[in-house]
Parts: sequence; C-alpha cells; structure tokens
Amino acid sequence: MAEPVVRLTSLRVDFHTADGVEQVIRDVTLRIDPGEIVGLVGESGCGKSVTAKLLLGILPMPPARLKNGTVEMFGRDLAMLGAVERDTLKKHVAYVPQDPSAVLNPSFTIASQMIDMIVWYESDRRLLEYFRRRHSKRHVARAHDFAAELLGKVQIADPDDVLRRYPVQLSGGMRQRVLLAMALSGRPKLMIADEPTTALDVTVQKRTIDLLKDLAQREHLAGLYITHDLGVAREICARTYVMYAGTTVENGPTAELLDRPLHPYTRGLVEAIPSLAGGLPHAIAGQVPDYLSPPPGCRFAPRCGEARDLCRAVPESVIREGRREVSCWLYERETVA
Amino acid sequence: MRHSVFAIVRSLGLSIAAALVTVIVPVALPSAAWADAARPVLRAGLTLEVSTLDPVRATNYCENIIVLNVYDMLVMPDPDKGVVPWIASSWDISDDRKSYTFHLRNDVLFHDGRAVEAEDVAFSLRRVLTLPGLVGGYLRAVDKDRIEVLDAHTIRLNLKEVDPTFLRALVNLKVMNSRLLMANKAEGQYGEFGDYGVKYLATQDAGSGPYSIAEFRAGEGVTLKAFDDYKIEPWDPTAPKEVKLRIIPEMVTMETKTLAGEFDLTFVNPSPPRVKLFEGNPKFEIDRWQTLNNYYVVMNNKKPPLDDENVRKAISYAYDRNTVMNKIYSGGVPLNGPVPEALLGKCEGIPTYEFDMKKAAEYLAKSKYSPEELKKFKLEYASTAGAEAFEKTGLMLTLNLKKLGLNAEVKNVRWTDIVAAQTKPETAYPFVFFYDSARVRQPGTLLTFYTKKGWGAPYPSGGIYWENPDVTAMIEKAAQLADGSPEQAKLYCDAVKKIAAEAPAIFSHNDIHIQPRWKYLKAGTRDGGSSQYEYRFERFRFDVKDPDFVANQAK
Amino acid sequence: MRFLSRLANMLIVILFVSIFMFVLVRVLPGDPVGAALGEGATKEQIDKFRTQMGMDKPLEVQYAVYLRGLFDGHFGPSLIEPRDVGDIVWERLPATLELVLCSLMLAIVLGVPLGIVAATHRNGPIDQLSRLWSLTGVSFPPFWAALMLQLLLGAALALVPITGRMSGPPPEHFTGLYLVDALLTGNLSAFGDALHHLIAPTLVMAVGPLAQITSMVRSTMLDELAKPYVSYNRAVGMPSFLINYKYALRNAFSSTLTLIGFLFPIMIGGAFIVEKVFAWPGIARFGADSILANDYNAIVGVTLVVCLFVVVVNFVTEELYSALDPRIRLEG
Amino acid sequence: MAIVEETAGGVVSRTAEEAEMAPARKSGFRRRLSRFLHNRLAVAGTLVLLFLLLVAMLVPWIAPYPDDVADSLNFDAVLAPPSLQHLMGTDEVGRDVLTRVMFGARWSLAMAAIVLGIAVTLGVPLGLCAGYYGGVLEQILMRLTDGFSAVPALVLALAITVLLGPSLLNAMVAIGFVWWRGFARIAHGQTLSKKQETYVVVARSLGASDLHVMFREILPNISSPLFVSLALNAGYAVLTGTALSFLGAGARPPTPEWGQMVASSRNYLPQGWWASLFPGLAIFVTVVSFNLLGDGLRDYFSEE
Repeated sequence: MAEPVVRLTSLRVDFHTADGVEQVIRDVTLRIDPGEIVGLVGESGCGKSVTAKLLLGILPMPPARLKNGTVEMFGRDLAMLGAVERDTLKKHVAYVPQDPSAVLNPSFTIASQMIDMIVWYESDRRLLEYFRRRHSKRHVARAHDFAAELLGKVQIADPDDVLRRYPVQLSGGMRQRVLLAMALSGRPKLMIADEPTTALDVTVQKRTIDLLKDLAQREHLAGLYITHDLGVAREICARTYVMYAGTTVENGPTAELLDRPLHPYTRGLVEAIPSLAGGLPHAIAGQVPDYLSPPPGCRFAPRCGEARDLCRAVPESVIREGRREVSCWLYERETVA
Repeated sequence: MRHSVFAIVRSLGLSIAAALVTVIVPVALPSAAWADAARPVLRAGLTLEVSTLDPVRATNYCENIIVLNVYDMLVMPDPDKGVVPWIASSWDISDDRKSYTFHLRNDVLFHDGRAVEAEDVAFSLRRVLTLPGLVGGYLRAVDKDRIEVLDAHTIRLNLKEVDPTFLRALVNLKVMNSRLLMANKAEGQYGEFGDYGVKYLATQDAGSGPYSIAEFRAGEGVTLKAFDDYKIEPWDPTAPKEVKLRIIPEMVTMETKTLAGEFDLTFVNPSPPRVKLFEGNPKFEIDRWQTLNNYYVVMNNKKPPLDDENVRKAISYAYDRNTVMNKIYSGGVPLNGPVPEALLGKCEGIPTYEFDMKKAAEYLAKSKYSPEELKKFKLEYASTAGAEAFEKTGLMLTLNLKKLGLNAEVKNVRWTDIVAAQTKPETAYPFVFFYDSARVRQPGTLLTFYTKKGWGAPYPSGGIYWENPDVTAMIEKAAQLADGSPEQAKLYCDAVKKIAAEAPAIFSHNDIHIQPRWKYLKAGTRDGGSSQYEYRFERFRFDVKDPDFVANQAK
Repeated sequence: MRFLSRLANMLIVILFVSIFMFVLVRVLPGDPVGAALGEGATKEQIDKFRTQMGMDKPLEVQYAVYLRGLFDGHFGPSLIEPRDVGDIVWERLPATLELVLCSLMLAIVLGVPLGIVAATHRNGPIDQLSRLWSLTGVSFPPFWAALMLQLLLGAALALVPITGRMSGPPPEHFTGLYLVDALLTGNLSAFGDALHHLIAPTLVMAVGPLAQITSMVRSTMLDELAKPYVSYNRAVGMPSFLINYKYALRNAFSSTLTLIGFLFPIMIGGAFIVEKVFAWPGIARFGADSILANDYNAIVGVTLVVCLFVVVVNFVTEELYSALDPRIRLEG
Repeated sequence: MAIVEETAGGVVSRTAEEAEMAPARKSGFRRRLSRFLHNRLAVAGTLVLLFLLLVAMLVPWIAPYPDDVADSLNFDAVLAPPSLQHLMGTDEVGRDVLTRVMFGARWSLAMAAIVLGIAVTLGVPLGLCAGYYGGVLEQILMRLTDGFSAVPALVLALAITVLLGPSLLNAMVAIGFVWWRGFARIAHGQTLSKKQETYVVVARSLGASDLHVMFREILPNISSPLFVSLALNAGYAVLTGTALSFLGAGARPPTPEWGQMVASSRNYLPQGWWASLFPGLAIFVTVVSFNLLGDGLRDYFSEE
C-alpha cells in the first residue's frame, strides 16, 4: 500500500482554560490514503473541527496542547518540521472551510484576495519577492488570469464579474465556489473540507457536493470530509470515521458502516436520520460530556443503552471484518491488531 | 508566524526610533539665539494673563507693569517726594486748590515720533473719565467739562471739589497719542471718538514711555523695545534694550525658569519655603523692602454680633498677627490703624490689639450678647479664591475664634462675588481678608471706607459699614488742607486713633516685598512710590561682563 | 443623501448647543461684570459697563443680537479682554489644534503598532505591558501628570522647554499651526523650536489616548484575528505579515477611527488643564480663565467653537470609516 | 473615556476568540464568580476600593491627626518630609498629608456615587424610552444626546459648575448632569436589541403597561452592561471631579479633596513634592481600581 497522505496516531489534545484542563481530544487515530476521500462524522462538539484545525496547523496553542500522538502529512511528522516547512506543506492542502460568508475578507475584492494568494504561492514563501510581484503589473495580470481560470474550473460563468466584487455582493453558493477555486490555487494534493455545505441551502448543497466530488476526481485529491450529515458522507466518502467526544470510535467503508453500524453511538447516529420510509428519528438521549471531567472509561457509556461495568475502562480498538475497526467492549478482538 | 515577528519588531522599533528622534533632534538644535549681547534683554515671567495693554482697562499687576513702561504721565511717583515733574516740567496750583495748571516739556515724543502736546493730555483725561474701569475712579474729582488746553504745552485742570490726593492720582493718567488713536478708532458708542481706541489699544501702544510694544502674542507674552528717542531720562548702555515678558500661569514653573536662568527676576514673592531656594543659590540676590500694602480683615459692623464693639475687640485680640506676618507671609511691619506709618507720619498712641487670647476672652465676656447667643452666629470669613495666604490667615483666625466659643469658618469666594456681596450690609461678609495697595499713597483714600461715603463700595472695605461723626468731620476737614501739611497730618492721626479705638476692622500688617534676582541685574530695591513703579525697566542695569549674564542671555 | 442628512444632523447639533449655552449662561446665577472691571470698580461704572454690553436688555433681544453675531463669527465682546470673543478664539485656536493634533498623532503612531504587537503576541510581555498600560494610562489625573512630567523633564533633567510654544519668533503666519507654517516657509529653526516646545505638553496629552488606542487596536485586532477569514488564511498558509497588517489591521483600523472621533473632545477637555500648566497660549486656557471669570460671551464662544470642531472631526471620521469599509459603502 | 461612555465593551474588551474557545458552559453565579476571582487584577482593584470605602467610613477614628482635616494649622511643621510621625509628610500649613488623603477618600467616593446616581437616573430612563418608543421621540432624544456629547464633558461641567457657583456639591451635580449621555446611549442601544426578544413581546402581548415592560422586563436584562459601565465611569467621574477642583471650580480649600490638595500644594514643588504627590497618587490608585473592577465585571457578565 502506498504511503498514506495523512496519518494521525493516538492523538490527545488538552485545552488549558480558566476553568481547568479540558480533555477535548482523547484518542484519535485516522489515515487517509492517496486519492481517497475520508469522512469524519459525529455530533457537534465532538472534536471534528479541532482535529481539522490541528491538521491545518491553526489550532491555537495555548490554550490547546498536544499531549500525545503524532500528526503525519505527506509522510512527514509535522512536529519535526519547522514553521516554514510546515507552511510550505500547506500549499498542497486545499482547505474548504465551513462558513463561506465569514471566511472571505469583507474589505477586499475577490480579485484582490485571490491574487494575494496566487502571488504568495508563486513567491515561494519569500515576503520581499511577494511584494515585488504583487506590485508588478505583469505578475498581477498573470495571477488575475489564473484566478479567472480557477473560477472557471468551479463552473462560474462570468469570472471577471465575480472577481470585481466584494464578498458581500455574492450569494452563499457563489462564495463557496470562490473558496473552492482558491483552494485549487496552490495545485493541492489534499483537500480538507470542514462541513463545507452546512451553511448553504439544500439545492446549492447538492450542487456543491457534486462539484467537490468532480474536482477531487479531476485533480486527484485525497481528502478529509468533515460532516454531521451521514447522507453526504455516504455520497462522497470512500471510508468514514465516526468520532465521539474526542475519540474515533469506529471506522470502515462508508456504505458498510452506515448499513451495519457496530458501535452503539454509530447506531444512534444512523437511527437519528429521518428516513423516507416514515417513522420518527430517534435522537440519542443525553449530551456530549463535559470535557473538564469526562467519564473515565468509554466516554459514550453514560448515554449508551448497552453500557456495562466493563465500560468504566477505556475500550481498545478491535478490527472486524478485516476492513472495519471499532472501539467498544461489545466486540472482542478477532485478530491482534 | 515566527518569521514575521522580525517584521513586527522592526516596525515597532522604527516607530519608537522616530519618536526618539522627535524628542532628541530639537535638543540638539540650538534654540534660536536671537539675543544680541549689545542690546541686553531683560526676561521675566508674568503669572497672570495679559488681556489688554490699554492703561484704562489694565487691572492686574502684569498689565500694570507693561503699561507703566510704555506710557508716561504728567508726574512721576517718587517714594520720597510723592511726585516729581515728568512730562509736566512744573505746575501752578490756584489758591482755592481747585485749579491746576501744568506746563509740559516740549521735547517729549510719542513712539511714532510726534511731540506730546496738551491736546493729548486732555484727550487722555477725557478718555479715562469716560471709559469704564478702575483708574477713572482715582481722578473723579476732575471736572470733565472744564479741561482747558491753554496752548500746545500748557493745560489747566479744574476740580469739582478739593482733592488732596489729586497730584498723586495723576499717576493714573497715562498720556496717550490722541491722533494715533483717532486714526485707528473702531466703531463704538462714543460718537466722534468711536470706541475711543479700545480695540486698537488692546494689542498696540500709543504711548511716549521708555519702551514701545514690539510684539504682543495673546496668551504668550509681550516684548518691549527701548524707545531710542526717549528724552526724559538718558539711556544707559547697560539698561535693558529689550524686555521679554512671558506669561507663565504656574508660579512654580515661573520660579523654576528663574532659577534656570531663563528669567532674570521674579515680580511676585515666592512662597516662604521657596524663598530658601533662592537664598541658598549664590548667584541670586534677594531684595526685600516694605510695601505699602495694608493687610486687614474687614468686618461687617452692621452684622451681629460684630455690631458690638467688645466683640470686635475680642476678635482683634484673637488675631495672631505675628504668625500671619512671619509664617504665612515672609515678614512685615505691624499695621496699627487703617493707615501705614509710612503714609501717616509720626503718630503716637494708636490703640493696638496684640495677640492675647485671655484679653480676647475678657472682652467677649463684656459683650451684650450671651455666650449662647454668640455661638449661634455663623461668622463667615471670605477668602478670595486662589489666594492661598488669605485662606491660611482665615484658618488661623477661625481656629482661634472657635477656641473662644464663636462659630467661624473660612469660605472661599470668588473676587467678583465678594465685591458684589459687600455692596449691601445684609449680604456683606462678616470677615473679608484683603490688602489695599494704597495706590494713591495718601491717607484720605484709605480712610474713606470709615465714613458713610465709602459704604457699599464694591470693594472689600465697602462692607465695613462703620462711621463716627467726629471721624467723618476730621477727614473732611483734612481734605481741605494742603497735602502733607502738619495740620493735615495731625487730623489724620487723630482720626486713625479714634477708628482704631473702636476696632471696626482687624489691622494686620504691611508686607515685605521679596524680589529674587540674578546678581548681574541691578533692579529697584525699594518701593517705587506707586504700585509697581519699582519696575520702570529703564532704571534697571545689567553687569554685562558677568559670565552668568552672558550665559543667561543666550538661553 | 446620507451625506446630506449627516450634514443636517451636524447643524442641528450645533444649533442645539448654541441655544443650550445661551440659555444656560443667562439662566444660572453669577455676575460677570465685577470680574471684568477688577478691584474697586464703582457702582456707576458697573452699570455703565452693563449697558455697554447690552446686558440690561430683555433676553429675547439679547438672543437676537447673539444669533446675528453667530452668523458672522462674532460672539460679542469678551468681558475680560476688551475684544470680540470671536477674534480671540480664532486667534488662539491654532495653538490648541496643534497641541491636540500632535498628541493624537503621537498616540496613533505609538498606539497602533503597540496594539498590533500586543494582539499578535498575545500574552507575551508586550501584551501584558499594554494591558496594564491600557488600565493605568487612562487613570492619570492629567493635571498631576503634567506637573510631575514638568518637574522631571524640564526642571530635573532640563531636557525640554516646559512652557510656551516658541522661544524665538514664530514663523510667518499662514495657518497658525507653527509646525506647518515653519515647513511652508522653510524655516527649519522655527520648526525645531516649535517641535521642541511641543514635546512635554504633547506627552501629557497623549498618555490617555495612547492607552485607549493601544487597547482598542489590541482588542479589535484580537477580535479580527479570531475571525474565520484569519484562520482560513492561516490554514491555507498565507503569511502572518499579510494577515496581520493587510487584512486584520485594515478592519481593525476602522474602529480605531471611530475611537479617534470620541477621543477628540476628551483631548480638548484635557487641553483645558495641560495648557494652563504648560503656559500654552491656546483657546482652552482662555476658555478655562473665561469660564472661571463668568465671561458669558467667552463661555458660549469657546464651547461653540470646540463643539464645532468636535462635530466636524466626528463627521470626518465617520466619512472615512464608511470609505474604508465596503460593507457600509455598498449598503449606504 | 469615550469608549467607555459609548460601549460597555470598552477599554479592554473580551475578545471573540476568548468567547469562541470557551466551550459551552452552563452559566451560573459560581462560575462567573470564579471567573471574576480568577482575574487577579480585578480582585486587587475591588480590594483597594473596599479598603478605600472602609477608610472613608472610619477615617475620623483611624486618621493619625483627625483635626488636620480642615481647622488646623501648625506653622512649626510646615512641609515636613515624610517621617514616622507623618508618613506622607505635612502640607504647606503643617497638616498631616496622610490624614487629609484619608479624608479625601470620602469626597472622591461621594463624587463617584453622586455623579453616577444623577447620570443613571437621567440617562437610563431617557435611553430606555428612546429605544422602546422609537420614532420621533427617539430622534429627539438621541439628537439631544449627540448635542451633549459634542461638548467635552470637562468643559461643559466646568461651565455649569461656575454658573451654579463654584463648590464641590455643584461640581458633582454639574458632572452628573453632563454624564448621563453615556448611559442614555448604552440603555438605548441595549433596549433596541432586547425589544424584539420573546419575553418582551410576550409581556406586551399580555397587555403589560409600557412602564412595566421598560422597567420590569427590559431594564433587568440590560443591567449587566450598565453595571460594567458604572464601574468604568466611576473612575472617570473621579478624574473629572478632581480636575474641576484643580481648576478652582470644585472643592475649595480647606476641604481635603485630592484634586484641590494637588492644586494648593503645587506651588511648593519640587521641595514639598510629597504634598502633591500623594493626593495625586490617591486619585490614580482609585481610578485604576475602578477600571480594574469594571474589567472584572465585564468578565463576570460576559456571555459565553
């Protein structure tokens, strides 16, 4: 098997706040192989975004602190890299953020923001070089053309018009496409999409997802797709990780995972989807635990219908059916992992 | 993020460096040295605002100092002789002492080069009598309609009534260039005289004095230049050829600048702790002289219990004059009765009230009011706001009165509110501390307030409301006599004794003027004969060879 | 349209203040005449003066006279200075403006970078200092700070002049702002002289605003840096320099502009004290003296001119604000 | 000052980032209190203020020379430097500076209380009405507020004090009369944002009177920013009051008011530095403490 694009191993992240230490990420293990889009699903507040931020290197530390585990990207351990090298890697990461309206700077035109980014990527991380190019007509014109080309790739009909506008003058869907275009400006290998469609209305959602899928294929992107919408995950992700309270509790090929969930939490999530066949969805009772004093063993135990005494200890992950993995005392290990 | 730190530190560093340059560069630049050693410059600070240069509107000591150097008078005050001839070389007085004929020098020039003529004197006199303002009051005996210009250099002034103070009061008549003023008059309510040149004079001069106004910057100061064609006294090469007066409202700043050599002397007394600072500095000399400033506590004799002579005496005994004189002020001469000895001449047997709490208690016991009644009266001591020594004196007095079982307290009141209150016996304060600068240097003006004539004047003493028919008769009689005659002196002496015997006010002291100056400057060392006339700058001399002088001139 | 309505608003405010001040000085007690004439004025003189100033006329007549005066920039004669208040005020205004503007500039030049560094290096030493400074810097009683600084800089260290605007002759008069006039006439020694004199009073005046600007820039920068677009830009690897200085500062600066609009009147208030201590010949020192002396026309004149400037500065900062922020510009 | 008058979120505002990073919390008195207590500077400021209050109440009994508050002169001990007898030295008439500084706490705290009392009584109802009724009334009231804001507080207060007759009480009244505009603005802005909230709409639809809605429904819900603003403004009120006294329009000697003490001792600088340094420091410490308290209160009230 080829080297994975991303590998997270036994991550543990604490937040040091005024109220105490919050153990937000307890155990996250995750792998993305080249060309594969991996989903990360779970309720809000489960640590999905924290995981993404950690990957992107924008988790503020402090208050956050990496207690344990490694983050590898393109085969390199991020902890071993200097700031410059880490930033260089980012060029190859296409980030599609959650809220397209807040992510674009309201004070600058689309052109200005895109050109900034393109020129910066071209300048090879040298600030002086960047300023030289940013003020050279030739480079700016080239960047402008490239920006228009990128906008074309995301199926924007009149790129020049969009480039002239300020973010407030664009619709939500438009902005999300602009962001997609911007994500492509560094010729990326990896895409990290953090609930990219939640802020959009349903019809636009559908189109954006299609576009994403299409782009990922055409550009040969690997990806991490964070969502709480299992339907979206099924549509776009080859494999999916289920995350609860800072722990990846289960993973496996998306279709299998959703059709035959193993972990009680995953089951709860699947049952919470309103089905077309009728029947009211069953929401999981209870709330995500307080990270200041989380339950000692399995964090889902307090909400779990099948909790036992055993659940007071942390379950180990076991591999099932070869391609699936679950952390729950309900399952015994089939083979030693 | 890390590598941008340098950029930030750099930009922060740059801005700090810029700020430092702002601070340091001017230090390195020499202050424009525009002092010329050949023309010694006198530099001094003024602690009050100069809001006009018009002699008629000038009220504070700073404005006065400027005015008296820019304008000359018919007569010049003299500490020994009263007045001496100045623009008027001589004068005749009619037998009824109501008509004065002045003969003017014919070589006196205004700053624009025109000769001073009788017409200018007449104009100036009419102006001072017409415009509102304090100085007109001193000349009110003059009949405005009978000012006779006899020829270009002779003028006769007629009085409505005999005024023994008249010649001395003439110091308040600053002779102005009538033609210059008329050429520069603005619209105003004085008919053909327009505004009488008030607007023009606010910032310009029309005088014939030893200095002319070179520059007036409102709020900043005044620069005077020696008038080279000044004829009345010859110019000495070491006299100030230029005078730079800077307005420095803060006393402490003014004194600091004097110590630093930015000013050559101070016009106002430093506070006692700060006098030591000048005394300890070998480069300074301190001149001290007795002033004619009469310090006294005015009492409202109509307000119970002050209508009781015994109470007033008790209060007079409770006044600790030595503390006031020596601890609050920097020394002084005791004042017995309303007129200082320097003006009154020899006069023995004036009743005095030396500080004695026992006697005070005795007199209070004799009062027609019972102790309980006395306690009920609220005795306010009005202290002019901002006058610190006044307040301290009040603290001392009220403290002692409290010990006697009286209910007294210090109240800080604005000058305007004090004088307004004094005009009616109902509103006049029980006590007001004040000093009379005896501007006219004649007992008569000081004594007016102890006759009905002075009642209700908008002045602290206007609130005394005391009279004695005998005293009134004596003062009126003295006014008819030749000024300075022994008969007149005797009458004034008797009047003073009678006044002091009833203690209508607490007579405190005459203070000592303290003038720190750099040793290279020889300034006036005694009272100038009228308020601030010791500051005629043409009489100042510099030791131009003194290294301190040379160093300070460059500052 | 929006511009016009703001302009109208501005005029309404000024008109309101003018009426308010007119009524205020005449309704409240206090007799100004004694102050004007000084010690020993007689009753006749006071009455004469009163008539001359038109103070014996009924209130409505006085108001008519007053309004007419306002239109041609006259506020009536000052009681303590025998000139029209308008003349005095316009003559002294440049000194105060120079002082206030220089202090404001100093506060901005130091405060903005300081605030940025504090925000970008959150919880670092500079940030801790700036937070302490933002709490203490605004707490200095200005009169006390002025006295202490004067002692320290001027008296003890003899570094800078502690009074006045100039030692030498002022530059030729164009604007009345000595720095500007000196530059216009190429008079470098006058420029240095004026700058030198500005240091001490400017420092005192800038203390409070500097603290406020620093903390304002810091907190808006922090807000700005916490916005999704910043973490987005970080995530995609844009350099901190661009993020901090080009993106965040641009947005943070608009709120600083608003702050400047609010600081301006406060600084003019501060000038009332600083000018007195540093013998600065500005409108504020005249204002303080005339107010304390109950000089009706001067009180009205000074407050109105101050108000005029405050309103104009607010107007300008608001216009700039909307020019800087496309959201307002596009929606307006 | 402006920012404090304008927004309750003034000088050191809690940032959105801080808000974002804090995970969802149940808000409660304890948690708020612990957050307040965690802000050590705020606790220090509160302690200083409590100490000042205690001093102000007990000063006649604890001051070393209680007679020196006004009616005392000791010309033999004029401007004595700080010593064991006089920890802060003596002033220009030999009064104990420490005693007078202690008494001064009374005036400064009274200044803060009276000014803010007047300002809140005037400003909050005006702002409430403007925000609640809207329309022409709002226009007029807010124009009025603008007009007041266009004249520097110190200048207007100075003018009003002088016209009323210079005294400490008049200064307090004048400053209070000038100060309401800030509270009116806050009340106005807050009312606007709360007007549409469910509890207000419900109360109105149930037929509650306007007065009831304004003062019983809206006012309690906008009180947090008002409290923060009160604390922050208290410091500025003290500063303005002492400035008026310094200029000669507020407290008059021998009242031991800090600004007045600096004013009357400044002529003895630099030799008698203690006589003006300590009252000035007292002002500074008081104002800083109020600011710290305000800062802490903002943390206390801040929404997650």
